[in-house]
Amino acid sequence: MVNPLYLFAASLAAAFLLPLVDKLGRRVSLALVYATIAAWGAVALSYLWALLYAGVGARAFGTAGFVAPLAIMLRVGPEEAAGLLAISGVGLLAAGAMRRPLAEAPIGGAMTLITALMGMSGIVLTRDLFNLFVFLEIASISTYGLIAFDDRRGALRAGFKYMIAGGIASALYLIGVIYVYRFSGHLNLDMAAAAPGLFGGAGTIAVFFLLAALLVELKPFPANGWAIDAYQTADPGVSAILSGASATALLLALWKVMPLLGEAHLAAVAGSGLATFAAGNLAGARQGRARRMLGYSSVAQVGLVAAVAALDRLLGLGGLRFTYLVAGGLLLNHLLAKTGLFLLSSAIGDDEAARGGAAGKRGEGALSPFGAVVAGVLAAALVGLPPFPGFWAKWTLIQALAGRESWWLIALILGASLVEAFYVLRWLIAIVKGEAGALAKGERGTIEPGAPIPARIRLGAGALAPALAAAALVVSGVMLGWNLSVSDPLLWAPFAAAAILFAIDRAPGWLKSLLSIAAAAAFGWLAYDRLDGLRQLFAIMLLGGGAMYSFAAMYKGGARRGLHPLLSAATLALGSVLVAETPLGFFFAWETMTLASFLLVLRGRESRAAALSYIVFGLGGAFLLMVGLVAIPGAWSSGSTGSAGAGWPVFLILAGLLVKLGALGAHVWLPGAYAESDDEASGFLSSSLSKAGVFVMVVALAAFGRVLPFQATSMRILGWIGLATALFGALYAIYQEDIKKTLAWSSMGQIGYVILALAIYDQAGWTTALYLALNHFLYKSMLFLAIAGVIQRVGTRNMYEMGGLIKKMPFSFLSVLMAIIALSGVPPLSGFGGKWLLYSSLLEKGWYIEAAVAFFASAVAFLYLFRLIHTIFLGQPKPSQAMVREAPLALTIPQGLLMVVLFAVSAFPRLMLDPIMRVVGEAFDPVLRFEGSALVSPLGYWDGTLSMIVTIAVFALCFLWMIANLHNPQTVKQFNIVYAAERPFRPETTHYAWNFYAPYEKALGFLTRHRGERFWAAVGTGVDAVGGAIRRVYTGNGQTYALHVVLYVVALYLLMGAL
Amino acid sequence: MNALEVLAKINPVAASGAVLVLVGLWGVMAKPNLFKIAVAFSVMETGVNLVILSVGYIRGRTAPILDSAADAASASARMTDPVPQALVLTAIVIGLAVTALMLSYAVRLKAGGGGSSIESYGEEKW
Amino acid sequence: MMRKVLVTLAILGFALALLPLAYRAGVQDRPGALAAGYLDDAPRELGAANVVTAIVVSYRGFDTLGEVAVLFAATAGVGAMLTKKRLGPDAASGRGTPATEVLRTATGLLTGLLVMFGVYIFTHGHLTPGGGFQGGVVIATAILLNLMSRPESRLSHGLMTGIESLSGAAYVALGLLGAIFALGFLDPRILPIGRVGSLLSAGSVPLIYSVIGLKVGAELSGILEALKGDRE
Amino acid sequence: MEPTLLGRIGYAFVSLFVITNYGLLLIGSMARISAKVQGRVGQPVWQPYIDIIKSSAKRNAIGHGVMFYLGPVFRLAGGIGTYMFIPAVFGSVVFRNFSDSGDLLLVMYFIFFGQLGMALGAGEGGHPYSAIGVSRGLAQMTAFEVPFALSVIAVAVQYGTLDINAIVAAQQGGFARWTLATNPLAVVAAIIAFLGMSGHNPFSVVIAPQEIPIGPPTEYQSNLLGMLQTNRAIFNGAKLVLYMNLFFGGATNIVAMVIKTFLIYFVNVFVGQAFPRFRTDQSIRFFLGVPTLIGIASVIIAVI
Repeated sequence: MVNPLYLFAASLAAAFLLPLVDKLGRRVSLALVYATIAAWGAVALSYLWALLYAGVGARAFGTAGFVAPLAIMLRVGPEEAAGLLAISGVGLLAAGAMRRPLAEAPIGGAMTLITALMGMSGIVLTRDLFNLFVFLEIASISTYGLIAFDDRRGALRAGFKYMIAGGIASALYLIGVIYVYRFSGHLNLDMAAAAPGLFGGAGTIAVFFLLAALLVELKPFPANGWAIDAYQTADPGVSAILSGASATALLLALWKVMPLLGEAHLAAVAGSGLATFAAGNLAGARQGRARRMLGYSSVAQVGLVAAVAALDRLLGLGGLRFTYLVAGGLLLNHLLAKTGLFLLSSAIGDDEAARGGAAGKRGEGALSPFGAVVAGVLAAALVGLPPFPGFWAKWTLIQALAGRESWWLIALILGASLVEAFYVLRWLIAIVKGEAGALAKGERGTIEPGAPIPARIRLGAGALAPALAAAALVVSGVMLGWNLSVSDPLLWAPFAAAAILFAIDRAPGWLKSLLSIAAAAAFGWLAYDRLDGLRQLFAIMLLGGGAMYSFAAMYKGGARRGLHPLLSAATLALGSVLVAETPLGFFFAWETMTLASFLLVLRGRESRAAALSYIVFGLGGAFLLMVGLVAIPGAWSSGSTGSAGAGWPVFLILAGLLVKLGALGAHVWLPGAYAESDDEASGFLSSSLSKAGVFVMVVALAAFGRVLPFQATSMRILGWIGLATALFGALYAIYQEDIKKTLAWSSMGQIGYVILALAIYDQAGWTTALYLALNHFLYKSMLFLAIAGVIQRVGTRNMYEMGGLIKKMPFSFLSVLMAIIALSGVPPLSGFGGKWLLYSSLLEKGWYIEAAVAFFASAVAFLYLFRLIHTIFLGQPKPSQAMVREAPLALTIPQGLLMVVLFAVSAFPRLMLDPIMRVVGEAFDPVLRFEGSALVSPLGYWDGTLSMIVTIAVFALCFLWMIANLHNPQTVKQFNIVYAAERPFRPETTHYAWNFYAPYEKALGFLTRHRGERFWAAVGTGVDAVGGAIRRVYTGNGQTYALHVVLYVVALYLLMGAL
Repeated sequence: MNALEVLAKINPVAASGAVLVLVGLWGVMAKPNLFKIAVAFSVMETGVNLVILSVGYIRGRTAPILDSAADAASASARMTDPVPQALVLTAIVIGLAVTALMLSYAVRLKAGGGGSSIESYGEEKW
Repeated sequence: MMRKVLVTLAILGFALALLPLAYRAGVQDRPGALAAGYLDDAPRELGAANVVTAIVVSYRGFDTLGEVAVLFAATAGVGAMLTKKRLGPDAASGRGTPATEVLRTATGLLTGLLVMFGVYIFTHGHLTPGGGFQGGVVIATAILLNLMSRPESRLSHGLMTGIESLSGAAYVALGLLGAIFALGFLDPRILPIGRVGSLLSAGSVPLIYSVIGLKVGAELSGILEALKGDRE
Repeated sequence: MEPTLLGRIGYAFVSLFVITNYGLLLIGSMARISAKVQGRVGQPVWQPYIDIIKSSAKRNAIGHGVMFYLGPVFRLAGGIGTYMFIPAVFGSVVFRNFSDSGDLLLVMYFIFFGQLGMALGAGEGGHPYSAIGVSRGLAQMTAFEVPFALSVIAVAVQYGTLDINAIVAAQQGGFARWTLATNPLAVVAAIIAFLGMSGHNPFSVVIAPQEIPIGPPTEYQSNLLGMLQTNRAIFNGAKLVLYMNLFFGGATNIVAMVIKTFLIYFVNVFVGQAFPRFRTDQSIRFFLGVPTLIGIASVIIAVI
């Protein structure tokens, strides 16, 4: 290994000579700067190689020809090497992005940049407590210089505050270090840690001072206003260095002094870190300015990393490997994502207006596709979505905490993570959808719906550094995942598909469609051996559905950029949910699905709010699921059934799934997500993706349903939740003017029936559930595909703006007709089978009132279904829609296929029911059985084939009579009818289909005041208010910040004394 | 232990250093003038330096320099602890650097027309 | 009011943490093992009469290198921040009252003496109290007197930068020589350690302290000039 | 002896013929009764026959499109189908129809078949009044289905089956075994629901015979209207038979069926003549109020 001292020598020599070199021109001197930073990175890489692959052990280096205790020692071990790499990496990215300001400012800027990074590296390497102080000061003082180097007004203000806090911290450190020397007799860390004097009594206090200084430097809540101001105002490159490199160095410094710490110290670190994580994220929730928001996120993340290291020591979470993985993973994730995002915020051009630069104008507009991908990767990583390091770290952390039964810590960490996800993704949505300018001006993003789509922002060279950070995140995430033995290629297939399709995003849509279908087919082929009966059924809906929607996506011409990669990724993610064999693998697949579907929703036109609530609820549900999974040992291990000891965690899993399924109460994300995404994506979400939740619920209930606490009551409650979902879904649907909203609410209602049927928990109930799920897939696909065609042809989603399309789009009409007959459960189509099964199993179970309510709900469904078909296809044609044509083949072909399938399974119910009953029969004693073509329950019977024959026969009879008796009718046109109305102010009010069910609303409207929305809005307001209250701490006054720092230290001291 | 014994145990250098630290800290938190804050930091640093020195102090011994008072053979028996003295040298220089930068900031801020009170530089907040 | 109470509380709380610590540390009655080791070994190993200097320049020479870097970073920061362009024309010199006769006369008398004294201090750092920093500060005092007595005067910026850069580079080079010809980076034993107490002893310590003295003097002078506000 | 398929079809036609004629006569006689109550002479009892023949003979004046023509087909098929799934006379081979296709649930849902098709057919006519009538009708339907469903559940619970034949079988052996005697609350709820189902006063706002010129039928004329009129007879008959089977012990012969269904229908007309009309929202609230509670009570009784 290279002696790191040479790097210090080289850096200092470069820095010292820089003013002279600068005489040769700024290009030369900047090249020297980059070369110096790169040298650190290269050496760090060589260290890592030697330590991890060449099998060389950690090594210590003496200075001045002596060794400890006389001389200062440097140590190169794995964490040091990684830290050096992180610092130089961030430094290089930031320095690259800062090329222009560095070139324009005096050479002092470049000099302090070198010394800052060298100082941080020294913090990482040294094993001497006082030498650590020297490097802390090199880093701090260089940072003070860097903050001000390009003379931003705000940065100057912030820099002074930064200095005040840094000054107090260094005084604390000095006091600490000298007394550590006094009580231990050493300045060398390892020797001091071995000395007895530091543990107990005054030694503890001495170590406390040392620790307090490091904690203050790590920006704990509430003593971190100074840092956040600096993040906000400094050059984004400097902010990136502060947030990424400096935090890495300081965390490693904390890591280094850990051996000196006693229990009380560790508790202080953990408590302070967690409080910072929670408070930082809450304060960030209110933040509209991008960089300040990133600042809050930074302090929060660093707090979490610090807490993790301390928690491991306190609770024994898993030792060194655990800390490397979790703290290291979180840190890596944080520093790359934050570096990327800070630099991205600079490339977008926000805040530049504050300097009067012309670049401020660039802030208006949406990101270019490439920029959007980069931003998406960075934000997704920050939020902890797969496959990035934060995801793996979060899982391992939660798993370890669950092993120690620290439920409150889990709740705190996940709650704060959710808040963080909320504001980070809000920002992502804003910049991707074109509100970057609004945010740059410090306002919360509001753009009137219907405003012209702003121009695309092309990042140009500014995208390089963020893109590199994003690439590093991807690579490290994949490596970490592999390391945690998530190495099943099928689990990674979604990302591969997305990457390949993104790469050819400019290719024509049909090509990408075909590739997507091929991908789904290949996935199914490869996974076939691992699919049991149940999984095969779901594979039809998930993979088959995905492929079908990929096909349908051809209905709009053009490249449809971004759609196919996301659709394909979501499809394959659904597939990987089916094949996952470990809890982690499953959760990975689940979160991948969440991510892909979120982006799919985001692609919609007016989908900002919808996408945000979709992902927040999606993540919230996923977190519940995750806690449930880690809390049950052996959950999701293949073939685990009826594991004892699974108690309340099962409820968490169920709750998470109910959120995902949009059960009443947690349904507020649903209408927006289903309505605002692209039309075929809506269909995919509603008919395919929602089945993933059903699938997991089936598996979870199959494994744990019998050992649930209070089994009967729990199931009854679950049933009522499903029932309420069904009823309210239908009730909400009938008042919608927006066709897709109608379908969205309808989906919610239909899923409600599935939940209800699952709760019945016997063979009849589960047969019902799976039958309903498959049927819902069939007819909801038909509806969404047909409606996609309609919307494409008429260009609106408001039903009252349509009418009489039966003559223009007869095939779509037929498809919708079949679908609504099936959906409403009218015999002889297969929907009736679902109704019959549902009522039979409910009555058999003895759930009579439930049966009555279900009957009511399904009657209500008639209302919206009739309205749907009537308003669109019947009634008066609109003159403006005279030229409408039938939907494109890409939509009608799948509909035709689905119709054939629908008829087949209606006439021959055993086609569908036999496989279902075979699957269900493995878990339950039979209640239902077939006698010939008749399905027999203890209460009654249903012969689908015979009823189909009778119906067809009767229908044919009547039809013949009608034809035989038809006497030369005269077909009349639209206006051959009496109209007597004047044109009022709002034209839609004259449309008979507007406010179609006014009397109904008068009678039962009180049921449909959206209480769910109000509740969640209140939760949101609450979080917002808490965040608002927290951030009032940050008054902007440097002295108040100083007071915070001192009070923080005092409070920590007193608390530690109390412990 | 009576009061006299307690007093005898007090390290006078440390005590005065600690008081200076508190005074400096008070100045940092209570005096809004930018330049006074810089001065308060100097006071605090001086206090810290005194505290550092106090640790090396041993009653009745000589400075750690070989001269007539102490030769190489009796060095460890007759000299004070040299380590804090070496450390304080570094600490002083670093303190100097901080003071210099802080004053530069103050000069630069004042030249920007914002006055010398820290209260007028609180634009970044919340 | 609230604020005053909080400040008082903060001070009291801090005192509560600091005073017991200082009290319990008390006064040592003999140096610890490490200190005794330095006292016994420094003269023998390095030939430095001043044990503190031996520690500062060699045993903990890496600290000193860092210390030089700190000062350097501060100078760079100050230099980048305080330029005439950034401060605006108003901030430049000429505001101050003209220097008094006493100051001007004293400056003329003292400048040479101060520079000489500074050089003495840093060249004898291994023998007597003092060293590169102290010497450099004394030299900078001479510059300060000149800046105060003739506000309109300019330092040669190029010269200062040159001294600073080259002396810094020389320090690093001396350190590297230690790595090549002796046992490690910054090892002063590249020259004979000589007889304890003589000027040419303690290996390269006097050399190192000399370049440090020059560097510190130049840097502090630069900071003083920058604070004056008329640097281009 | 199990009849052959051809035989079953033949029997079905017989059964259908009987119910059609009976339904027509029933309508005719009820209209006459209403007239008497209102102090008019009224139409002859066979007027429905005349209407159908006249309509079928007329030229079709207007057509709106495929769905327009299919509406009456759906409607009539719905009526006949519903009847076909109900055993009309207990123990009779001729009148058992195709009740082995499914149980009570099939019948309840097949009722919607005709209504849906009719609504769609009328919808294509494009006349706003059709839409208004349909929206009211559907809205009211959801409400009266609740007490109806509850009473059906009560019956199913009581007899432990959803098989109509089995329900009738369980009621054999005298009045005391009828649902009317064993669970009168279920019958009350069901009869109230029946008022809504048949659209007489006070729940006649759906077709609003005077104000809105009878909604969907407005647009239909000639043979299409004839089909609707035929359906009215069959459908009425089917529903009456269903009620009879569920609540009034069924019928073991044709005469019993005629008497029982006449009486059930008469209740309907009787109430219709005595009460004014509800607005739609009022009737929705009405059905979800007291009748629903009665229905719940009947389920509770059945469970006990």
